Amino acid sequence: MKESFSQSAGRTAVDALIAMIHQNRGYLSEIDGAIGDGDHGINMDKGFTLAERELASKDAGMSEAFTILGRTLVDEIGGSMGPLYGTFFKRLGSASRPKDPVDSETMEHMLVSVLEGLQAISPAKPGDKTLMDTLVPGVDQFKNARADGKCFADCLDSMIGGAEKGWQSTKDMEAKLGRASRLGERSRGVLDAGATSCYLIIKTMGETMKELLK
Amino acid sequence: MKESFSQSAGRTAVDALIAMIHQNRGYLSEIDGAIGDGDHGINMDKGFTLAERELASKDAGMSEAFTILGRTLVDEIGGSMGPLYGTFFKRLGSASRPKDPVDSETMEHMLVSVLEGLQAISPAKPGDKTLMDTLVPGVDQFKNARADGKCFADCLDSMIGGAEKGWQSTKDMEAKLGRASRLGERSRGVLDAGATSCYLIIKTMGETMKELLK
Amino acid sequence: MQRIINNPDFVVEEYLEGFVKAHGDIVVPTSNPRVLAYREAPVKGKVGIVTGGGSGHKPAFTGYIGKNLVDAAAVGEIFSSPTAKSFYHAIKAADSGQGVAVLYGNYAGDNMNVAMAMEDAADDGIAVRTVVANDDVPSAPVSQREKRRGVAGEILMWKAGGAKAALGGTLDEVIAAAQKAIDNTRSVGIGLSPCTIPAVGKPNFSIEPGKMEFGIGHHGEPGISVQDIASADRMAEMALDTILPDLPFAGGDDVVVLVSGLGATPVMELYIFYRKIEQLLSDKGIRVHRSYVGNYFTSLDMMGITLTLMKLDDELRPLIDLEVYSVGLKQR
Amino acid sequence: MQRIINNPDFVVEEYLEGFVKAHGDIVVPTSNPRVLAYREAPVKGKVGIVTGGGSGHKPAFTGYIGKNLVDAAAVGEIFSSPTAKSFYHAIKAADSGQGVAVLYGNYAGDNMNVAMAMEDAADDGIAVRTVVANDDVPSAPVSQREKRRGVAGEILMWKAGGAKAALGGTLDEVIAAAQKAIDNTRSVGIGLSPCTIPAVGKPNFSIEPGKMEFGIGHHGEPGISVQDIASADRMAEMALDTILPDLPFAGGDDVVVLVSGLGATPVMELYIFYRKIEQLLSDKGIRVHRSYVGNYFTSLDMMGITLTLMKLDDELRPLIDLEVYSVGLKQR
Ligand SMILES: Nc1ncnc2c1ncn2[C@@H]1O[C@H](COP(=O)(O)OP(=O)(O)O)[C@@H](O)[C@H]1O
Ligand SMILES: Nc1ncnc2c1ncn2[C@@H]1O[C@H](COP(=O)(O)OP(=O)(O)O)[C@@H](O)[C@H]1O
Ligand SMILES: [Mg+2]
Ligand SMILES: [Mg+2]
Ligand SMILES: [Mg+2]
Ligand SMILES: [Mg+2]
Repeated sequence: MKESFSQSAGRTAVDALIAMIHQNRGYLSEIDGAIGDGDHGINMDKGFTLAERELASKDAGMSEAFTILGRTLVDEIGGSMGPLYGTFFKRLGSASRPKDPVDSETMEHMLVSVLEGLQAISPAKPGDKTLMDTLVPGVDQFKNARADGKCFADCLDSMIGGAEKGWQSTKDMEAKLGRASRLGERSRGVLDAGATSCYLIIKTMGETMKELLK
Repeated sequence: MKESFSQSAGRTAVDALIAMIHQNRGYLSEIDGAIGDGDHGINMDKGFTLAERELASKDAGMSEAFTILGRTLVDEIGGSMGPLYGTFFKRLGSASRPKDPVDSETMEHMLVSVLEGLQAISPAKPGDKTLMDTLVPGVDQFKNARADGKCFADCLDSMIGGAEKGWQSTKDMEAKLGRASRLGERSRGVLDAGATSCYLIIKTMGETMKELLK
Repeated sequence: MQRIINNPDFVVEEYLEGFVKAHGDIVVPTSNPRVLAYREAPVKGKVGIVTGGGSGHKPAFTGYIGKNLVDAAAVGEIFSSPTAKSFYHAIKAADSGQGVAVLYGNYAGDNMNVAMAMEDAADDGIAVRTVVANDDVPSAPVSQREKRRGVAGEILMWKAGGAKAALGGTLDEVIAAAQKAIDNTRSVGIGLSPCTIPAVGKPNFSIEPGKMEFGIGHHGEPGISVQDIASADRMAEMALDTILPDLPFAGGDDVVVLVSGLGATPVMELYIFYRKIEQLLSDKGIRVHRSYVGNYFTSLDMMGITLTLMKLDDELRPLIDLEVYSVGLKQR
Repeated sequence: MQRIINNPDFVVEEYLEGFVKAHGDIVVPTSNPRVLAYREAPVKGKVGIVTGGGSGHKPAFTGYIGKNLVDAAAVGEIFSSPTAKSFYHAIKAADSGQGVAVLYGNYAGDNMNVAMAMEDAADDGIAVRTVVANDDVPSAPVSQREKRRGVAGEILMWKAGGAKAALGGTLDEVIAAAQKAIDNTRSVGIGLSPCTIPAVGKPNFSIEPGKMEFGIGHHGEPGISVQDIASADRMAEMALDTILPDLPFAGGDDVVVLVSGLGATPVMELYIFYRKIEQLLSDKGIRVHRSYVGNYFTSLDMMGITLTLMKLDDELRPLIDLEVYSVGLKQR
């Protein structure tokens, strides 16, 4: 397995994310419908589609593509998802910008930057039943795997595994922030929409990158 | 059978009318509910109750009582019923005022005056499915009986009979005026509320007067 | 029934008490609890303007009492004409000796009660003349225009009459201005869901979900048709197709447009509807001099919309443009 | 779903187009279709006043653009915060060089987007300060007042800040006036039936018929309790019992009262509610300096009501009394 991929190759991760969001528009809205207002997939698809159009005319590498995606989400979605996922992708872009090729040290830098960016604007933490329940363990497992000396591809696997566990753990949580918190106890027993989209994003990103390391 | 009664005795007709309206509040509203807005009994009871209070403090004979009842209905109910029944009773009062005792010639004068008063303010005629479907045949049958030389009590019977037939005939009519006309064809098969209250008024008045002629 | 009321039999009394307390800068009570007057009425030297009608149509009718508008209003039970006595007391409250113009809507009860009130006013030596609003196109063919109901066009009639009076018009001039205004006004309503009268407790008619009633009256009087609910743009086309040929309005005309919600329709949707109206009028070369969009003449909690157009000429235009200050309409 | 719309995904765009066409005497579009501005903005020598929020709350937010009130407003999707870009463009539209006060409601999305917009404005050298409305008592205990949501009290915050700016206040003075206004304001909402977002097609939460949700937020955020629907008088008592001790308001105080319907509640009922509010305040020796009763801050077609009280002092009183002219609020 290789230990890095080029910015140019890494662009495919962004394209894969956009495709994944298109495919999951209905699924994400359905999940949001149980304890939210049923539009999470619609909101994400709207923003990612606009970003797709922006990117179509550009020959952008991974970092630039992440930055354009992030800025589009900030500029176009509004609500909470615009700033949250907008910052998510802008940070992926800015933390990786000077690096070509991209290795696991850079990836860790990217993930930590995302976490810091989100923690700076949202008080959400694990246990609140939000996308942070997916993101925090995902980032932690990547860092742990790297500290254990694992290869880039294995670190990505650990990241996906941590994210999946965190995502599934939202099922029995009571929502503490956002619309679902209106339901109190009744928000248990259903997965969180933002945690779901975050898992799909981390999974898609991780698996695409693993392909590039083969 | 006597051929007249005193103004003082005739007052009981007014009291009987008020009692009858109280008793039929629910029934009249129910009828109005089928093709109207379900408040005819409420409207009538409200006005007659206010008149009852006015009359309680007065030692009024029949004509004065009819006049007070009519003025109260005009002053307090509004809508269409205020002017219509207000005029009805004001006319009964003004057409009989100078007469004591009250005989069948006076009664005919009273009924014709009521008809003229209503026809002056409402375009409703028999066949429109309103109180006129009860009133017009009731007045006609009283006049016919009197022209045939019948006694006062028998004229009252004819009046009641004509009114009953007219009332029942509203069942298969299509409403042409008022709220029920919104239903067009669908207003058939149900009696009209105003025609019903008019029948009960004519019946109660007629039967009370017949008692006074015994 | 999800209402904010106390005893359903006293909704009108209590609403009037609250209204007077909330708007004492414009409206005052009178000796008749069913008559409210403009704080400055009767205005010396000015023809008095009176209106009245059933409750449930807020802001109509008490919401249009105010400067250069209505001087006194008679208030009826929900969807019922006020009593003759109330109209008479409103006439007295508005009268400063120049005569009184009673401008009201064409309904059986109102016609009867105003007629009776005028008799009593005549006994007092007050000169009273009337104009009866009949702007609702679907209620009768144009050949029987006198049978049509009065709906939101009444507001423009009050505006014209009120302005004429404020500018010093005589009783005859005020009546002529109000008559010209309503003669040049056409309206149509579209109902989407019925309303519920508190004392009755259930809707007083029905519209199936997924359907709309085109040409509905504002007590639920039957419309021209019940059909599948259309898009806002299609509703706008249908509304103009009904109104434009009826006057007729034509390219080159100057108009006032009034779009009113019927009570429960979100105001956002009134603007979506108005967007298409403005576009269609523009396509036809009809110029919108002034637009009013909001809840101007409602029916309790009915969902739906009404469209009113008035054709302007050089006499009516300044009357529409004159400032007014009332609870339901403020214009500088 | 009985709505007057075209494509549910375009309700906000189309409503804005219709709104601008209907009210061109007050409001103008900008280069950003999600930002509307006051016709006279930016007003030379005056601190700019900006607000913004999700659609569906008409007249808020665009309805408060106008003279001595808001200079520019950022518009979001229904019940969603506007984008950072929209807030930024609103700031630029309002800025005449004296700085800009962004006065908005306390919601997670709005907080994040305003913060991002301020960064961009700072890059342009525009001085921007904010006040976050948090008048909704039921959303958090008084010890955590900074967590409370902003509801109809925002209007009084705009009134105070807008007046201070119009009277020549500096940015710091405008912020201080708006902050004092909201710090002295308390609100509570009572929900009777849910609202429906067009793109979603069904109610976004539920209230059982016969029940009321006391303390509800204006996107349907949970209240303190769900209970059997009470009389209007009892609702008024409960609302004041929640609000009065929280500031606290006391005998001898001078207050502004604002009663708003939530959209579908007939306006008549707002007056029935206000009647009792005025009576209870009078009983407690609290004087109502000014009252606003109507649909001032709605939630699509929700049935229900909100009560807002603001305690006045000698600084706030003239700010409330200054004239304003906007679509949703006109005062002379
Ligand atoms: N303050 C917050 N911090 C982090 N995530 C949040 C916050 N509020 C809401 N979320 C996330 O947003 C998701 C809902 O997103 P979406 O449906 O697009 O927005 P909305 O709630 O405005 O309809 C929730 O599932 C949750 O994960
Ligand atoms: N123009 C009219 N002339 C005569 N009678 C009428 C007229 N309009 C309505 N009515 C009568 O009124 C009755 C309904 O009365 P009521 O329920 O008290 O008033 P509303 O229709 O205002 O609810 C109808 O049954 C009909 O007989
Ligand atoms: Mg959602
Ligand atoms: Mg949403
Ligand atoms: Mg009835
Ligand atoms: Mg009735």
